[in-house]
Amino acid sequence: MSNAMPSDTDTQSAVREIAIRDALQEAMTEEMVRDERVFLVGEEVGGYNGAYKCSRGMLDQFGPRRVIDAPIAENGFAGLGVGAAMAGLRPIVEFMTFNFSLVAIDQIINTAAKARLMSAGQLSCPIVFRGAGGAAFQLGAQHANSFDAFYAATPGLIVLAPATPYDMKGLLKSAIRDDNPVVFFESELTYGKRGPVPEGEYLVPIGVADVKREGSDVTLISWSKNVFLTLEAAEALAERGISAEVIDLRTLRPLDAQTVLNSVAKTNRCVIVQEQHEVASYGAYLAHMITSSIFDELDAPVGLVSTLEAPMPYSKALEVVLLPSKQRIIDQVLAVCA
Amino acid sequence: MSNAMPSDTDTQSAVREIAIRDALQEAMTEEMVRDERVFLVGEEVGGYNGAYKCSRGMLDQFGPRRVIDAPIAENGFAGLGVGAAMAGLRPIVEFMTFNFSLVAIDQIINTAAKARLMSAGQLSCPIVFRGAGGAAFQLGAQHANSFDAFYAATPGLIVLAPATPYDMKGLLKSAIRDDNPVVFFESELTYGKRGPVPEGEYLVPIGVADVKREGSDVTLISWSKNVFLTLEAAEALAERGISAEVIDLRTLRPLDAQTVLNSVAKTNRCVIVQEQHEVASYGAYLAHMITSSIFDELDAPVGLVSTLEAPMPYSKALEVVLLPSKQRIIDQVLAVCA
Amino acid sequence: MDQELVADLYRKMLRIRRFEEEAARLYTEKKIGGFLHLYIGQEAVAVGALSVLQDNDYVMTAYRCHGHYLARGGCSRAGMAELLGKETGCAKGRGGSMHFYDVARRFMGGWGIVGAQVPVAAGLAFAEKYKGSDGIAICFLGDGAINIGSFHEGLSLAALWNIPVIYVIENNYFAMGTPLEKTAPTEDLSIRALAYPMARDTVDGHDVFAVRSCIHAAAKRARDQKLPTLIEAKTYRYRGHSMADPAKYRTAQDVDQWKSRDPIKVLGEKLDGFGLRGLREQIDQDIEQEIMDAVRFAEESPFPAPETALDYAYV
Amino acid sequence: MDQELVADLYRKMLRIRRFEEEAARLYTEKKIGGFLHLYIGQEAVAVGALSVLQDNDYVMTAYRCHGHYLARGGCSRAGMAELLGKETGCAKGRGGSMHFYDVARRFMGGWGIVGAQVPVAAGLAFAEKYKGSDGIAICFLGDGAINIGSFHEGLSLAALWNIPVIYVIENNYFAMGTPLEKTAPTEDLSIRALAYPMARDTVDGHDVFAVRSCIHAAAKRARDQKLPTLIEAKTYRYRGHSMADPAKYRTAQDVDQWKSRDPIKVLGEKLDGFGLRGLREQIDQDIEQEIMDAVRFAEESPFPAPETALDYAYV
Ligand SMILES: Cc1ncc(C[n+]2csc(CCOP(=O)(O)OP(=O)(O)O)c2C)c(N)n1
Ligand SMILES: Cc1ncc(C[n+]2csc(CCOP(=O)(O)OP(=O)(O)O)c2C)c(N)n1
Ligand SMILES: [Mg+2]
Ligand SMILES: [Mg+2]
Repeated sequence: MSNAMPSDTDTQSAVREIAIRDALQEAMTEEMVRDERVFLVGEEVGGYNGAYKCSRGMLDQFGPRRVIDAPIAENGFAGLGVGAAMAGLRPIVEFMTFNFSLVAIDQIINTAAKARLMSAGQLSCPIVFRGAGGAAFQLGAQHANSFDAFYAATPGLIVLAPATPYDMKGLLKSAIRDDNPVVFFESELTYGKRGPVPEGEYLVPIGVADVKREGSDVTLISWSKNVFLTLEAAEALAERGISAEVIDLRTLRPLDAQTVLNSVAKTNRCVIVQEQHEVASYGAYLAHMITSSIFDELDAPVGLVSTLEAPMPYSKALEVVLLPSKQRIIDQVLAVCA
Repeated sequence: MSNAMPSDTDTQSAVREIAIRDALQEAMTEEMVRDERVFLVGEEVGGYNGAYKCSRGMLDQFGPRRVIDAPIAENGFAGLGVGAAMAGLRPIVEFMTFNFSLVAIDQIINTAAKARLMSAGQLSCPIVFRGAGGAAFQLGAQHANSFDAFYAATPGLIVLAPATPYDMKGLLKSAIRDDNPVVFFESELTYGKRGPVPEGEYLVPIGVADVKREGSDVTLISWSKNVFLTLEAAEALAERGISAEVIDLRTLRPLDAQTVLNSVAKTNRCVIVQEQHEVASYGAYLAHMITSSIFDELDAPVGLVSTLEAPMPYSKALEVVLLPSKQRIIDQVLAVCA
Repeated sequence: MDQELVADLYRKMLRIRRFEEEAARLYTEKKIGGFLHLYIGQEAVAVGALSVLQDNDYVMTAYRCHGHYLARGGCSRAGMAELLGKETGCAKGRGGSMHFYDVARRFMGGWGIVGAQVPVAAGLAFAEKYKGSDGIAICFLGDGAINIGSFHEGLSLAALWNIPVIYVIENNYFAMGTPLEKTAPTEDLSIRALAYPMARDTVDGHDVFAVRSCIHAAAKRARDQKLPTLIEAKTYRYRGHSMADPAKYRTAQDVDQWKSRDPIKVLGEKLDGFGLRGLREQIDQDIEQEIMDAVRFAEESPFPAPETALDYAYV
Repeated sequence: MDQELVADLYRKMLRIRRFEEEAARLYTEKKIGGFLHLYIGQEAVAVGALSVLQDNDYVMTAYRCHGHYLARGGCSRAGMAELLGKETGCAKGRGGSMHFYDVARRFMGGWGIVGAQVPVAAGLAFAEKYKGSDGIAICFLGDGAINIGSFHEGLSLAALWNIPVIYVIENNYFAMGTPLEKTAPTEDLSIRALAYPMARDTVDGHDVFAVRSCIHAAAKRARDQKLPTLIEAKTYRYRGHSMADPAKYRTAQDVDQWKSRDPIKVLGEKLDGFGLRGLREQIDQDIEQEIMDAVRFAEESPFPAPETALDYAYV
């Protein structure tokens, strides 16, 4: 499957380019039209059309019963969403960014994720928690957290981290229809990113990674906005004669191990690119999964490009040092291919 | 250094056996006698002598100014502790268990861990967050969380997870004296566990792992209460003629990579035992760290014994299936040594 | 006073009491694992409150949940089996003492993180309003829960969005070993409602009839006006916080004072006073039989199969 | 009225105003990254409040923090350099606009998670009481912060433990694009204090003298009786939530109504009325010079060296 136009279950015709914020808006709007039980709650989602304009026009279309501006009370409205889901609705809870999910994380991890098991299936919790994760430019330490690993480490949750407008829309629709609680990561820096999204309805399946670029020398794996950085690095590597395959995980939990292992078994080398500190990260787990599954197929240990180990400083002169960069990916690939 | 009697910086003479709860009580009491700025706050720490009796007699000795019974408001009293630390005190904040730290985690991760960097060193946050982590017998899903990885993944924090009474006392004293925020994991199931603790004062240094058992065929690595399980497994392996070295990490952050790598470079095989789900776990990170550091020294991929991937069911018939067990450690070692 | 009603309330309260006395016994016999928090002494609150609600109303509480489960009509066999971690339990042994469920009866648990159920219960009620039903939600919490953030956020949203939910603080004067005066600066816990503001009430939780009228009024406010209420029910737990707690922080006298007007005793005497001693003895006997049957059922039931350990994590 | 005091307050408020106007300009020139939240319009609150406090009192606020930093005496050069992410900044470029610090002056930041500073500030005050000093803490927060759990927990502990802290809700009628009526069911935000209960007050935040007396009373209560106070200061931000917000959710008229009694304008006119136009012009000129010098200083300062990127993560 190529970067240009993935095609999981789409059955549409025309293709146009839209921004991620609009892809998300379409996903939510279509699902709300389709299913009366779906509603959206979060800060600024209504009158302001979303802090990042991901719900433009939705208050006008659906009214304040289904598009609900919440006060700043993340534990409260996340918990309320969980209760509403248990009572048969299908809430979409927007965190302005996932930095603020930390004050609601108990409701996600201890209530939503565990309700089904604790009740032996009597309770169902079909809820989507969505919002931007990771750093944007110079927002400082408290607004630059990546909690991918926290949620991906939690049994009971589905965790999605798509990159492209196409995947954002298709996966968000799948998330809304899923009967499990879903954590859905977006990125402040890519809401304006445009890409092909067909007019008609389609879904992208949960749990399926996507090969965004084919290659034969090394497998690069990433998710969320760093897929774009990784693709850029792959282009630069091509100029040096290194053919990189790029896998976009799209789903962190459940991991599509097969797609990953097939690729690494072919290339025998792997570099993972993540915007997370290395310790107890998702990428380190992925590296271990690969290594322990196909140890003998690896020509070199799996490489990891991560955020460096400090809270994020504000100054741009420092922020760029901590975050993964094209150069660091290239260096890591060269090391792995040496 | 042997399991029986570690001796980091101890200068004492007599040795006696005491329980972990008393080792912790001694550590806190000694430090409070030594330094007027140290105080203890948490639920039940005073009048009740601690939910697990780790602060027995301390209210009597120090009075309600320094041993403070808190209402159930973890975000509140953790945040209050952080502020007090910034203002020059040295709080010990007890979470009845770390399950309940989840409602306070924002204060730990976004305030305590980041204060120093965000203020370029103007703010200091010498605070210890301590309490029991992990599952006890049949407490159900919400009371069986292991958040080791969440805190170990957070730059700005020191994370300690000792096992023995000796290490508990020595490390807690070091933690209280440290100028960084420290997360200190204990275990409900081992508060009554007894072991040698000298009469005199000693410290165990932060950031130093301990070889609790020497061996030559395989390195077993663990921390917290699972060190005991791992030692049991090592004994059983000895009967089968497999000589296992057991490393007790004691500190998760900063990791003592050297001790780990020296051992694995010697044994060429490694199994990590953790009470955590595998995805995005500390153990998987450790496996990756080892693999990427000494890939060529490994005769087999690093093995991992983890909690299985579901919220913890209550029934003992199921709980034992999910948790690491002696048998699973043995099986994993046999696989790695095959 | 309606004699049938008295008999019914007596029966319901006694059923909880006897269920838990047997549970306590099984716990000391080590047949029950984990924590066991008994509701003994507080029965009039759950029974009174739930006796005036509808089938389409939701009920949610904290970890001290056996009483609410039974008062809502939950099966004693399934409850006892749950305590023993059996496949026949009301959560197939996955939940345990703190996490009873009977979702068919809209008994939504049984939750372990203090205060966390407060916004969740608001969500249950929110959903009923959203669907246009006349269902409401009732949420029980301890006096220990009034200082935690989720309590505030839940009440704040309930007031702001006119959510038909009733919050009942079961003030039993202790949060584990901590007496109320250490955690609440006033005697009147319902003043927490003034902050939003929200309707409030205070009731003697040992008086099952007072509880009924108090909840009835709140339910009417919720159902008709879609407005929340915060209620403080003053009550007492006769046992320790959990079976592990010897409760040395209070005297036998303290406990006896509350026991002297024990709601089950009071209603039993009322029945006798009506000249219905025969009926009362019949009830006693029926309950005894039901609970003993529940114990037998639980003991004889199988444990969940090991290979099902990961079941129910996902759909 | 003390003419010197008027001149001093005028100077302090103008200093904030001009600092931020220049910051806004630098932001549009893309010299400042991240978010930039301006305090313009609210100056009388920080200046009035901090003008009656002692050197050993702690000050803490949220991300809209330039005003409080400057009102506490923070250096304008270091502030401007911080905005530009320079090594000479008040947090050496590590904090940014939302995270100013001047710990030597007990200005403790500058925090980004709404409400999280509430318990932390209680801790600062707690520490002073613990040490036996007469220091107190003042903590500013937005109207948007009154629904979050940490607000409740912080106030609850402050009331319970008699902590000498003053909480000032700067009610500027908006939390980002959300008008107050959508998030608070009443006009009087200080009723949140009734829940604990805690002393409370309401003040016109555009009246710097009213702010002074209100805070003076609260500080006395804190210092002498070790009691907390919750204050609502009604004020207004003239600009958008941050530089990214066009503020289309209100009319120019709404803003003009508040601007018509702008506290800086009012005090300037008062000075002129005293016949002190010369003094006022001198102040204007001094401030202009200071701020322009700060801009120059910031622009000319070096960025932190890349190899220091991990510094200050640990001791
Ligand atoms: C957030 C949180 N903190 C701490 C605990 C541990 N804990 C369990 S019960 C309890 C006391 C609760 O008292 P109360 O709310 O009065 O209820 P009661 O036990 O009296 O029914 C505590 C502190 C918890 N479960 N959740
Ligand atoms: C817990 C949390 N949720 C959401 C945000 C995002 N956010 C930043 S400022 C803000 C509005 C705050 O409004 P208010 O408290 O009135 O302060 P003001 O901006 O008016 O000074 C929001 C929602 C945040 N920083 N923290
Ligand atoms: Mg209680
Ligand atoms: Mg505001």
